[in-house]
Amino acid sequence: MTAGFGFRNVPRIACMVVIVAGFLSLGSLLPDSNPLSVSPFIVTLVGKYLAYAMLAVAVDLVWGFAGILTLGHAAFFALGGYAMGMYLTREIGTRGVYGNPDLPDFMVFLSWKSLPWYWWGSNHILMAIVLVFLVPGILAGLFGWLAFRSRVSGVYLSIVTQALTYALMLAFFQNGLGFGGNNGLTDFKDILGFDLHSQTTRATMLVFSALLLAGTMIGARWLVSGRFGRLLIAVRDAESRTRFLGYRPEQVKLLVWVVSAMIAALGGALYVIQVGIINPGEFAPANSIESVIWVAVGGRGTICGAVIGAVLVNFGKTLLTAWLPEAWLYGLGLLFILTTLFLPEGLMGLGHQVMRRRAEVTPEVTQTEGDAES
Amino acid sequence: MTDPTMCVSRRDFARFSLAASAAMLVGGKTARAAAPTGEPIRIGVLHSLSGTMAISETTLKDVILMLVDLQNKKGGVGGRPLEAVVVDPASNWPLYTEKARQLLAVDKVAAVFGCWTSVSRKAVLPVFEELNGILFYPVQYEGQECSRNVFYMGAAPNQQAIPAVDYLLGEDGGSARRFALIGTDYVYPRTTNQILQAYLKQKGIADADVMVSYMPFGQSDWQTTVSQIKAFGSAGKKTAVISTINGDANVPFYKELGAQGIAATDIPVMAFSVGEEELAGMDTKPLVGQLAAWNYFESIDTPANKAFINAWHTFTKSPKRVTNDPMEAHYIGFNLWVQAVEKTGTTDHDKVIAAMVGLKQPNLTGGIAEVLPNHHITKPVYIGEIQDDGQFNVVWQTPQEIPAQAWSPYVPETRNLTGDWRAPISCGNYDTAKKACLGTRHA
Amino acid sequence: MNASPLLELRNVSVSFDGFRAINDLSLSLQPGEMRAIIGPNGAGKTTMMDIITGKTRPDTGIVRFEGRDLTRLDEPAIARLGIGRKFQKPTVFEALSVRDNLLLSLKGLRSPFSLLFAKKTEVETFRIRALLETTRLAARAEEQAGSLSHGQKQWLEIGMLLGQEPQLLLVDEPVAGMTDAETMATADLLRDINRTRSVVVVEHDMEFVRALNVSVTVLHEGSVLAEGPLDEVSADPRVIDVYLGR
Amino acid sequence: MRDIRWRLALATIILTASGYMAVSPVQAQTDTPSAIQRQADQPAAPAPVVAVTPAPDAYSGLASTHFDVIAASIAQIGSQETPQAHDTLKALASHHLFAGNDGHALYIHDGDGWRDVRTGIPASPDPNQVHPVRVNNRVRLALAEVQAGQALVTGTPAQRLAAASRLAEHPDPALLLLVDHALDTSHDAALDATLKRAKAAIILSPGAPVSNPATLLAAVASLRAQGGLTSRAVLAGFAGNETAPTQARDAARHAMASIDRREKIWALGQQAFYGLSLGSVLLLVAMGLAITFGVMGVINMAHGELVMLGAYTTYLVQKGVLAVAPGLSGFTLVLAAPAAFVVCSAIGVLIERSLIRFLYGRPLETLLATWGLSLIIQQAVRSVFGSTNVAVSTPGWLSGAFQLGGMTITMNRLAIMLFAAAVMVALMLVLRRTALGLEMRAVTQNRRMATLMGIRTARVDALTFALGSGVAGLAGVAVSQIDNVSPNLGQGYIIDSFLVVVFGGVGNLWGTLAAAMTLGIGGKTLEPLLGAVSGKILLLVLVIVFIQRCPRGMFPLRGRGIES
Repeated sequence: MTAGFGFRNVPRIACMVVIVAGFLSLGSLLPDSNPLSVSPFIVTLVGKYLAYAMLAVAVDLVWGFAGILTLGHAAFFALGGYAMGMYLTREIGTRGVYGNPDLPDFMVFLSWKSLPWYWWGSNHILMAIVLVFLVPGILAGLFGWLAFRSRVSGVYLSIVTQALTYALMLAFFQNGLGFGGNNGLTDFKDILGFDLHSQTTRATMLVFSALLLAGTMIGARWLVSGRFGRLLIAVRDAESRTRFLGYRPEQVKLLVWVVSAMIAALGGALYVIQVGIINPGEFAPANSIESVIWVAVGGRGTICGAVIGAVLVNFGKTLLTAWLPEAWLYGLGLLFILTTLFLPEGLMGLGHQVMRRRAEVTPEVTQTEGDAES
Repeated sequence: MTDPTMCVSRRDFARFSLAASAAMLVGGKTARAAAPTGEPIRIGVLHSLSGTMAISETTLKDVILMLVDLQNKKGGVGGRPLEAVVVDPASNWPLYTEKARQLLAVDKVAAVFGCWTSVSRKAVLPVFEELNGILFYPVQYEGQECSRNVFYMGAAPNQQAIPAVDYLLGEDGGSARRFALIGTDYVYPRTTNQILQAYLKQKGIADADVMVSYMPFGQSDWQTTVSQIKAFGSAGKKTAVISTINGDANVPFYKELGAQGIAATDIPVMAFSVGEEELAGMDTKPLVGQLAAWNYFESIDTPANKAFINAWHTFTKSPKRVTNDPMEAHYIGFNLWVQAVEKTGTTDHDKVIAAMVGLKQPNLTGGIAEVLPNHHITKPVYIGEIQDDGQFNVVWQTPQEIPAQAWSPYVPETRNLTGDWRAPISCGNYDTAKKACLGTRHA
Repeated sequence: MNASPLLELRNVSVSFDGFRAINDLSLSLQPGEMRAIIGPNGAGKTTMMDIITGKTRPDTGIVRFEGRDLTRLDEPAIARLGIGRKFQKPTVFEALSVRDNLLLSLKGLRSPFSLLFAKKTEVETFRIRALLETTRLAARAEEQAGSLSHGQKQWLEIGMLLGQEPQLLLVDEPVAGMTDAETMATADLLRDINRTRSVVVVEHDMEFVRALNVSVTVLHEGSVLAEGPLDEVSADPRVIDVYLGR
Repeated sequence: MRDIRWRLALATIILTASGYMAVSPVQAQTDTPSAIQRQADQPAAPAPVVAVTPAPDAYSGLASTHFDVIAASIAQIGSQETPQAHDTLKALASHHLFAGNDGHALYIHDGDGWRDVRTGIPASPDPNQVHPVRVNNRVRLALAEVQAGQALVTGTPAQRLAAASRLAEHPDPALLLLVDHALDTSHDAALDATLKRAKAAIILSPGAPVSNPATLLAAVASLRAQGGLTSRAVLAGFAGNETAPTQARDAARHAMASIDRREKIWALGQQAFYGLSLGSVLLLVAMGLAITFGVMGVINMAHGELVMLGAYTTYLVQKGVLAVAPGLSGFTLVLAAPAAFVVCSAIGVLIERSLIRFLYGRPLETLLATWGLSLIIQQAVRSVFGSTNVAVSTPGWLSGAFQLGGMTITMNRLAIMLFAAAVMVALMLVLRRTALGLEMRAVTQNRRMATLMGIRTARVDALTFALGSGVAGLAGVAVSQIDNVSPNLGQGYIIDSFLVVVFGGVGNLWGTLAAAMTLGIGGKTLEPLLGAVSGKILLLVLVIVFIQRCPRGMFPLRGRGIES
């Protein structure tokens, strides 16, 4: 399964992501009259998809390769988003409706007099980048250390991750927490002095996201393909066996878990920049479940599948919510059911099957893949 | 790249993205054919049809479809038919952003009617300002906002909350001297309560006689809160509850009130988010006498309202569908926009925005809604008591329409702010003391 | 005098929900010794292995390996001390190739960070080749372990055990499901291994135990019933009682 | 306290009119003439269309648009012991009283005919020229007072007792005379005690005639002994009255403290009740999941939707009963429970046969498929019933509350607790005592062996899932009594249900019970201390930490067979 089809093609798909993003960005800078011109709407849309794809890669890392079904990964995504959102909020400066140079609008209106301590340094992009990785990393580390050490696994772990993101959602909904309550952070103006609403910034951000996604994909592939990756598979399939070989599976899982959380957080940061809003709704357990579904649709344990699943499902959602605003949930629900029933290995598995069928007619392919399921 | 095992060929991918772009350009579903000839004018409908907000917003989508239908039967706008583009932002705030952008950039709609929650409005605000769109927002809200691209057709706090408190303080409302402010923890209740606390203080109510409590969204277990209200009411002073509980959570709240036997004659509850639509899901017998403050009630007997209700029943083919305040707000907003387009003879956003201020539209319940320079409107305020048939009986109303204050004089930070989108000020948050526009101003 | 024993269990007891799985069990194993453990179902054989390898913690009693207290260590720590275990049901990493299974078992790198940047060394390649020979799996080295036959999986697991280079091997029913020829070959392999390492074998198959030709411990209801050469033990009336039932 | 004066007058009038007036208290007498004068001076003055109308009388105030005038008029009419006054007030209470727009004419319109109030002669007013008499809380209060006053004097013993209790809860100084009078004529011990309570409350209420300190102290002592929040409210009002004697006010303060102490203890019991009732709701919604998820291992994300369908079934049954046999409307819930069970079981079988059975052994994929299913069910319900709430009514015997000492026990919550217990017991019996239960356990513990023993596993799977779904439907019936019935209903419960099952230990119904009650009571204990949100967050964190310590929940299944 690891040597599967979506996995081997990671570098190719990664390149493709960058190339497509590059074309779209260039196209969006062309005048409308040009036949190759791309609507700016598509640029922000694809930017959002890529951020989601990053989250999907993160989910795939822990679910596909370490066997941890997470129902709470959107929490790390959202935390990364908030860390970036804090920086973008500070960048607004005096351009908020109250014109307060120090306090974001929502604090002014709650009659806060000064910034709470955890906003310290949030006006520096470097601090933002550090926070994007550090906060979800530490939370994931703490959570994972406790959970894996005491061998919480299977559905127990899934439900606990769900409880985690649910608790965070409730916390962030509170206005008293200092992150804007239900409204979250929004109405951003600049990033590093560049106007977020300008087409050039948008196009650049898209290419930047694509590059980061491609890098993440290749990095993830590297992580799971070496000897560490083999151990990861071993832990996924027979965790207790690895213990008797002298390995500590909790360490292995913890490492992947934290890395995955950071990838999700990076996705969240890119998301906020391109979508322009972050609020507690991102912590909703439904979002985490959806991210798992993207991976399942694309194909678990293939990295490529995660990216393709995330983009396709979200693209479908965009289309259906516009075409069939009253019936699109039927389509989406049916998609999930049909995928699990008929494509247990996702779209990548479908590709795999097609290839195998083709391989049967082409004699030079000697290697036969064993069936992972016994 | 000749490897036969490649998952998707580059050509396929290109085709896919082309299909994507094409699909984008086609845009959203268009609703019902139009009678008048000429190039149709598209208007966007941005209301959640699924998810948690569908319960409130689906009706508003139907209202706009009805208004479009009626307008087209009257010959459209300036001889051109209207066409509603309906999308579903699925109660997901970032999806509102995406859909707003789609409506403005891809469907190129002349105006958008949409949003319910404050957060959805805040989410789309930057998009409307960036792409210079027009949004008609139909729901009562917390104020403290004044965007050039938004027309606020719902009540500002001074058009709902303050008159409601006045009523409770007065003899007809029971001369309440103790207030429990119960709300859902989000920006509308927070702001409204902040304003009300300042107002109550000014009216001589001691801090100890005001209790503030916030509950999470979708709270379904109100036992503790209701018993706290009962205990709070046992201090020997007439007590009233001011509820800013968000739509969904109201049903279990009222069910608990009824179960614990709190009658409106003992501790009246004044709600700002409970309308006919919410009551439709409840058995209102235990709630008779509980109060709500709105700018419209279905029960108000005027010819215009009767006609509107009839049209609504005909359109929905259901004589049971109720009407409510945000529906009237859409009615007003839609007609104001039609007026503006007909007056300017164009759908050009800048011209329409400029033409809006000063336009007048009769309310369904009598009186006139006038668009103010701060893009809010004048509104009458009604206080209704819940009846056992699920309707409200108006027990008090303002003698004339009240102009909206976008910025509350009871919040220290906004005491001096005013919004005026006419030249030469042309600013949503103009500081009258400093004589300066805070934040960005429209060129 | 005997040198200090390699493995020593003294007065070990453990119970689950009131059921005494191991009851005051004492057992010791000298360095280089091979011991067969037999006993009816539920005698506590697997639980004893669980206690030695750290999977189950005894309620009372002492467990020592080379004088070290094992009751305070967890499975990986005990494995790193040099105790290898083969399970009753063969457990190999089915999604990995035979070669990768062996690679993971090789003594050496154990921390996840060191694995991240590990390169396969010449020595490792050589060791794996040797193990493939020993377990007669060289021809299937690149196949997924899941596609092996039951007997081959047993052998692969023994190969993985050898890759760990343990001082003590705990082998739980190694010949279950094997043909007679495979069984005898396995007995040969274990005797071969025993030349350099100590071995504890749990087995039902008396032919196999006889072929091993080592002293036997009979477990019954969680404690030692009899100990000694197989012929002697199998003549013991108590043992006959236990096996035939009264 | 302008109101008080005319109400005092009212009391005098009632007594005089009824021929009961024995002594005329000085205090009342002094105010009476002017008060009556004022009444008379106020003939629907603000009514805008005052044409040449007949002379205003006690009734014309009802036609006013001003609530104070209407309330005053009610008081006046209440003092007239005539059948037409009685009819008028009755018509007002049942919305049958209409007023002419001229500010004078009054008609009763019950059934199809119109009748003039003053003459009783059938009339035919122009429907556009009349409006229902305006009613608000103030008018309702005045009406209730008058009716209580009348009942106290002329009612049956039961009515008198009810009126006295009402007075004890809503002390009204204007009715002091009536209470005194009733006390003189009362020979019933229960009524006597209630009247004394009412009198004590009235003496201490604002606007009451001045009493001597000893009377006041006795009243304070009486209320102190009585306890409860109403007494506390009266005492608090009295303690804040600066014109009252200091000694009595101090006593009132002490009495309040004493009541507060008692209330605090009762509050613990109350909190336990709230906790148990929240726990029962959690238990109900989690029990079905404990079967489908706990026993079968199916991660059924559509569980909440099954609960929702149960609630909608209740709605349909209510609607059906109202249409077919309105007489049975009190028993709709009794009918709805089996209906919901059957409907949801049937849907459960459908889901199992068409979806779940292809996914056994792949628990995580059941999660994805059932999530898709939950979206479809939600949207289907939205298409059929609309996205707004539907009204499920609470039958009379389930509404309201009763006092248990200082605790308020709400009927609907109590019913849900009993219902949850009954479902739990029934489920236990099914699992332990029936062939199906035995087969179910056999199949979950060793499917292969069960097949070999001749158990039709496919049938058992379908029935098990049906049972779990049916129980979810039952939960829906209960939830419809306390929550919104909307397509979103299920979403609100799914996370909590999973948490309960996992916290309790998968596959163990006792664990589910313990977890539900722990979460319920824990939540309700933390809520007043930390607030609802923080309390819930803390509870979630505690559960997370707990599961780290005990990775298999509170009551893990143990033994050799359970492998990680």
